[in-house]
Amino acid sequence: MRVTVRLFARLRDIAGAAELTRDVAPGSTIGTVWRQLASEYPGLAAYEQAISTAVNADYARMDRVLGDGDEVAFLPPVSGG
Amino acid sequence: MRVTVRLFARLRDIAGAAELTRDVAPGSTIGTVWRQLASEYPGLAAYEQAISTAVNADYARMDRVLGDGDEVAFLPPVSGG
Amino acid sequence: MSTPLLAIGPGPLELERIAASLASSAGQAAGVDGAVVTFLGLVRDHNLGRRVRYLEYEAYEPLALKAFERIASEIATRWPDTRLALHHRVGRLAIGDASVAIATRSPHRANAYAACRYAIERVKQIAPIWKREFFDGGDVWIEGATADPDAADARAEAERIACA
Amino acid sequence: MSTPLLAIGPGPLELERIAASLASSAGQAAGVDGAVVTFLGLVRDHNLGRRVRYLEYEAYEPLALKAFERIASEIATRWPDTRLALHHRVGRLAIGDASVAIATRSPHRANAYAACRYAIERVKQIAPIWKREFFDGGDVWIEGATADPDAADARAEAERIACA
Repeated sequence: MRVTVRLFARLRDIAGAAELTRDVAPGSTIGTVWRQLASEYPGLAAYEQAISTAVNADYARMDRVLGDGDEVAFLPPVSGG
Repeated sequence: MRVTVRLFARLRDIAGAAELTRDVAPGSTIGTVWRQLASEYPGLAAYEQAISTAVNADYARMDRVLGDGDEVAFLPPVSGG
Repeated sequence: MSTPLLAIGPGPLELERIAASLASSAGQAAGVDGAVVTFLGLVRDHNLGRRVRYLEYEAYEPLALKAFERIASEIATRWPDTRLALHHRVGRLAIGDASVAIATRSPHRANAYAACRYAIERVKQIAPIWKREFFDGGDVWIEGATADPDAADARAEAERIACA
Repeated sequence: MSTPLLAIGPGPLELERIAASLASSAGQAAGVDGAVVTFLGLVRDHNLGRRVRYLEYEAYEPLALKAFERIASEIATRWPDTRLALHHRVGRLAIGDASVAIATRSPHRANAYAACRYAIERVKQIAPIWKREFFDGGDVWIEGATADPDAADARAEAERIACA
């Protein structure tokens, strides 16, 4: 199955893309996708303890199981205001 | 000597006047004027512990000695805002 | 025409202009301040179970202005990077009208919030302003605090409420 | 056209309209509220000793709006009589521009102040918004809090700062 990945701020700079698509096995979680990305873009790995994650524009935990067509977002520490 | 007395809010209602002039003896204090007024207008007496006082538009204490032409103001508890 | 930082009078309060007057006031270049906090006090339609029809505010205006200057000076001492604008209206006010408008501006939001809250508490403590409430069935002068600008306990209470 | 209570987008922030939208929003008749508190966050020209030239804000907009809704809901729970309007700007902002505008309206000033302060603290904790600082000599993404809207300790800290 296929998911869309959204990356923001510094994560986007590291990967060089704001949006990616990735094929993942059924039963994959947000964490599965993250580890795959971190191996592709080693600069991401340092963010593992600091990121927040979302699926389809709702916050979700790393162990959330994904469905086909989901949009997964990785969010570095925020700085709005 | 002569002083002007300014009364506000409920004190004005009790005395029926916003401004009065009174002749007082040299050496008179704000307290002297207050006691004179309170004897003229008994309704004022209940305010003795609650009023603030000013001379020439500056807060002053009851024992402040007055000069000729001073403006003395008696202020009931405030309720601005 | 520029709007004064401190004022009392019968005209409707223009919060936007009051806040803008702070932006252009001396002492701070553009870019120094990171926070503007404002407060508007509005006339409510109920008080102590009475249905309020309208209010009349009266002030000893020259002393009220001096009280505002004192509050500005207290803020400049307590929060040296923070500036105050404060306007109070007098006369007849309808339900929903603004009776007091306050703006503070500071490099830091904590100080802007604290100073803005402090200012309204001090107005209620020491400004020689009185509110007469006209309600269904009568009217009454509202009497709050005995004004004593030198009372350290009142000032400390205002700082406590401001969470300073 | 009416202004929404919660919004994020590239347009300049209009605090007066945002506050007015609260006055006309459902649920409160005129005369119920006695206090309006507003906050504007402005772009500062210095940060951590760097001279800032301008900022760029980026957001995950649909999730940011949901975060604002969550903050409004938290306020409705904690201060049931108090309502919130909250707008955040994105894109390139110049020194002195407003990046965030907040207004709260309540029968009581204590609640309006607390909710307004709470709102900005929560925006900084949980809204998926990022600020890139362009300073003399380079640029850097500012990274603050790890957003976790369910974290009870962060929420408690925001309440503490709001002096609630």
